[in-house]
Amino acid sequence: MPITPDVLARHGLKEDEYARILGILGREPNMTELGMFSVMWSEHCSYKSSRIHLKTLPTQGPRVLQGPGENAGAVDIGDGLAAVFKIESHNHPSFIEPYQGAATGVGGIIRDIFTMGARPIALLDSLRFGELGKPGTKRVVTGVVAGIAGYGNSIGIPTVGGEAFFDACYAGNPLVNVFCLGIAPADGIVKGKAEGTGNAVYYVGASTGRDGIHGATMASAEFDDASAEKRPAVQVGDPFMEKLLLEACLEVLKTGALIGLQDMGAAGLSCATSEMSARGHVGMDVEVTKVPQRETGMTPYEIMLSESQERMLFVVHAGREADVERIFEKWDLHAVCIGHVTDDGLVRVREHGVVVAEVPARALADEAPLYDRPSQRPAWLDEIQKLDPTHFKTFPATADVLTSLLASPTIASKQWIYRQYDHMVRTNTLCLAGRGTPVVRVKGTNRALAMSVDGNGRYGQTDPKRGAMLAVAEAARNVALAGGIPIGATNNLNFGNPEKPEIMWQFVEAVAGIGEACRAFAVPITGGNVSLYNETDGKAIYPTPVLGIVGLVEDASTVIGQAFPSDGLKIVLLGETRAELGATEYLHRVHGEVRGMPPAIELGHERALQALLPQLIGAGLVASAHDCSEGGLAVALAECTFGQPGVGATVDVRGVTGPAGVPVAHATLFSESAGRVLLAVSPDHLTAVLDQAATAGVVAGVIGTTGGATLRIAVDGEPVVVAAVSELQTVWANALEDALASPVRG
Amino acid sequence: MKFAVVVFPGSNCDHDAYHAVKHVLGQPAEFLWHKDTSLQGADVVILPGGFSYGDYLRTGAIARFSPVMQAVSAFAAQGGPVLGICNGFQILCEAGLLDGALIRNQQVQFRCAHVDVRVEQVDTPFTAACTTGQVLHLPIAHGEGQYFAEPDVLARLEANRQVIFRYATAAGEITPEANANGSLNNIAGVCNAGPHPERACEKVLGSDDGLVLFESVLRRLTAGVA
Amino acid sequence: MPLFTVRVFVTLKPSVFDPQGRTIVESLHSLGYAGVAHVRQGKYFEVQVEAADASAAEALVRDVSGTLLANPVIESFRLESPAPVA
Amino acid sequence: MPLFTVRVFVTLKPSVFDPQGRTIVESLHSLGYAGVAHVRQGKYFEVQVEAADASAAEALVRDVSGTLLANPVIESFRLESPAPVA
Ligand SMILES: Nc1ncnc2c1ncn2[C@@H]1O[C@H](COP(=O)(O)OP(=O)(O)O)[C@@H](O)[C@H]1O
Ligand SMILES: [Mg+2]
Repeated sequence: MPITPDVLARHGLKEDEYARILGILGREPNMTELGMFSVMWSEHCSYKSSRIHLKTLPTQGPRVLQGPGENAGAVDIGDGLAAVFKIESHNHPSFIEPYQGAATGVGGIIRDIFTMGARPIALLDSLRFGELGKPGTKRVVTGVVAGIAGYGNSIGIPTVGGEAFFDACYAGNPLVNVFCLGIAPADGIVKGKAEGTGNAVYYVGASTGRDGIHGATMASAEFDDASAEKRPAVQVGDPFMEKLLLEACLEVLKTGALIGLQDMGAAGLSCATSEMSARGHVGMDVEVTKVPQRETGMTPYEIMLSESQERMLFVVHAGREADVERIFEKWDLHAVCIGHVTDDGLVRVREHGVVVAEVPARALADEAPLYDRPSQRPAWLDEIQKLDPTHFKTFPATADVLTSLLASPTIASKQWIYRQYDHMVRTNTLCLAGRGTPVVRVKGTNRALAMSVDGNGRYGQTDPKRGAMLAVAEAARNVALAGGIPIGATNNLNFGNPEKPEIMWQFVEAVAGIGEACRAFAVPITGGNVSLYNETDGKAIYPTPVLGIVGLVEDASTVIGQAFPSDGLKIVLLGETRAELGATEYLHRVHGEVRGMPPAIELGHERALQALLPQLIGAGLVASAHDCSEGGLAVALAECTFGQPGVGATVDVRGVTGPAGVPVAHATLFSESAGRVLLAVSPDHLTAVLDQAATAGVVAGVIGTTGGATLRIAVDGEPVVVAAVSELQTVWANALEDALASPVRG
Repeated sequence: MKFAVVVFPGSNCDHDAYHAVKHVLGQPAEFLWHKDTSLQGADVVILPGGFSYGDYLRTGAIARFSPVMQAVSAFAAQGGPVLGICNGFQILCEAGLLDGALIRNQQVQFRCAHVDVRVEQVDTPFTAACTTGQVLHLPIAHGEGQYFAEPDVLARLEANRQVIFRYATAAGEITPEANANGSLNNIAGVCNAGPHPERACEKVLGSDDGLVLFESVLRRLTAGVA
Repeated sequence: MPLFTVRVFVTLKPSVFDPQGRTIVESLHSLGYAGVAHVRQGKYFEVQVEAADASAAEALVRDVSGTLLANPVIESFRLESPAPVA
Repeated sequence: MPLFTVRVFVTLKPSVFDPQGRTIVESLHSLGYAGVAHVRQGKYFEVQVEAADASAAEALVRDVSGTLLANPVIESFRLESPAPVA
């Protein structure tokens, strides 16, 4: 087939990219080779628009065992163990087919973890959907949640937490980001690397079908009506197969027979052969007819590009093949030798012995063009950063605002979601879903790991750099709330079309923000994922960087939750409240606006908080801890009262003044000033807590006392909220459920 | 007292059951492979929760044909204690070792939560250390946990006092609201069980009410009543 | 030996409540399909077998259905006659 | 208005992988049913609708199947002709 502009366009390759391919090969590629270049040089696999910026992120630290570049990152957690973790998106597939798109997303990130030699022990999901009342959203929400449940529950890895945020900008482009964490021996981290000429290359797991061909290029293109035609790219997840694969892989790794292994995810066999070869500076010679196939008549092109799920590639020490085959046979799985490692740096593909493709591995894996795409600050930014009295419409009674915020899907209880997830399997979950920052214990040690995924797209939209910094700060703060010291981060960068200078600017700003915050907190980035082209009909989502941070809890027995556990405790507010109503949930829900500047971030204060919290909690001085995020102080206080059973509170806070005309109570209670935490402290420990906060340089004040069945909030002595905890709790507990009650698909 | 935990392809609570028996209870425990044909001298057999064969087709449908199930049936026929947890319960029903079947939850969705179950019978190996009417706080995690049996079978189970657990309120009342999944007569376990006691053996995990099941069988067997 | 396709339908017995069917009816009503009175959900299998002839194929699939595809406690099944695979 | 029953079969499109079918075949093989070559699992619905006549019933169920019973991204469906409910 001649390579016409039309063929190139269908492969998502630009003219100059094709010229580069011609230069590398010194000849015209055949179709199989062109297909391999097209998937490997797609944005999804090559990071061609993002790579030069990602290089600026801090990736070093004393605990880092594996930074970016492998299937997942790893940090040392003591006791000879490593935490292996990463986040991955499956946004586009989840819009096309919510259940399978989300399910296969879960399958993919789990494979990234166990290919590193780690046993996966926890999942978190970070979700963004359109407004619940709008047509179509319910289908996506119910499908995505069921898909995550369907895969995670079946494979037996608990989904211990996550977040869900609703905004119109995600209506045509939901975000499904899944984080997975596993535990490996610190000296047993395995790499996706091929080495040693003559060593065997094994294909293991599910057989190959025509599904998902061009999935990687799909993830790198905007949606439009024509994308409907790409629909056959939907893949069906097989969690049972992956469970067997997981057990078999971990068993094989113990034998020492493996040199390296890699998941065949995006770009399938093309990706696994070229990346493993490139990392080890070797080549591979593989025979496609040996690849187990579940459809007849597949061409080498299809076999090399298929994205069938639940498959991996192994490089096995010559002479140790029997160990691999024996274990895979025990688990009733395929393990087929399809070729061997060579020393010429080429990925050579044969069909019945005849070479059908021959490409330098590094050309595919490392030599994609890198773009320093033009970036330009959007002209509209000045306008939306403005917030003045005219943007505030009416001012309902403060108590009514609180009720309305508690019913906002973004703030309301996520029980409808997490009760569909098995969040307890593996018996490690110390802080059950809904009770605070997710924490899993590390069996065989006294330690535990706290994890959080966070990001607020409205902050990103109004100031991408600050939004990104706030995402880092919130995730780090959340792990600190469980007594964890932040030790490593991963990130998922969800943005629009990078070929538009305004989007590129947002991206560059956000990466700079993540870098600055991570450096300030000394939290290294050990990996991540970039999802671009999140646009529908030319309209981009808000810039949504999602940060996943892991915190190390030294003593698992000290972990606390967010709800007030009993009466008579002092409520301490750490951090300062300023009148910061820009980009808040309040501004959107009550006044219908997404504008203004997001809350300011003080890196020094955040860092001090991240050190202070684990110190106080580890010493047993604190009974509960919760941060103020979406909805501000009033929402955070209300959430603290929603224990089992609920415990009320009486609080009086000093008012702050906002834009002219905005009631002081609104400015004070619904501001989303960052760096604030609510603690419940027994009177016996109060002095110690206040002293340690002062030493740490963290502003702390007693704002009230727990107890009773009522939440009473006064501002400057003036009561503004007096409500039965049970009534507020009912509103908060039922909002999401009511909106989603009847499933849309049987 | 030797416990055996059977591993079927897709079992995912096998390690949890093993951990509860071995590390919390401090008893010898071993895994049995689904292709094993002998129980290797086990005194108690646990069929763990999870998704054997992905729960494709029906929960427990394929696992019940595993070679090890013949040995389990023979062991049960001689009065050997077999605890089927969640998927294990489903496997025992599919195998005909227990009456009835578990069908899709009334809510259709998967449910993971702590629920309360009332102990109905204490003269079984797994509830001997309980008191009648005692309420246990145990996790459930299932999509197909709704117990079904034909009316005559149900009547016989009730008459023979084979219903050992029912979903209840915290105060022990049997109400429709307390029924976690729509099970007939709120049944949570017939002589063998539905929730996940192995996940409720340590206070740090939210409840240690499940321990009593394992202690019961220990007590029963060490007293030689098995 | 020739190949036959046999279609198998597995349905819940009438005495067994079908939560999926009920949920579908409720969703349809909320979508405005008032005319839908009742839905029962079952399973459908296309089974391809090698057998000497159609009646052997049917016997084999009947056996397989009774053994594995349906659980007689809650389900019943029905076969269509075997169709030779071209 | 009269009641009709319409049977609907939903199957995965041929290009879509069916892990359930594969698992069933493999387990049948290990049970000794070597003659079973292939299984595809689908869904089966019995839908009862009120409609003026059989063709209206069919149109309604076709609509419902496309909207809710089948997921057009990965599945296709087929109806049997409506049968009046006695
Ligand atoms: N998509 C989700 N999946 C699982 N758990 C979730 C999800 N969304 C929220 N949760 C859980 O619900 C609780 C509240 O979440 P959120 O409102 O984001 O709280 P916060 O911002 O205070 O962390 C947490 O325990 C969280 O883990
Ligand atoms: Mg949050």
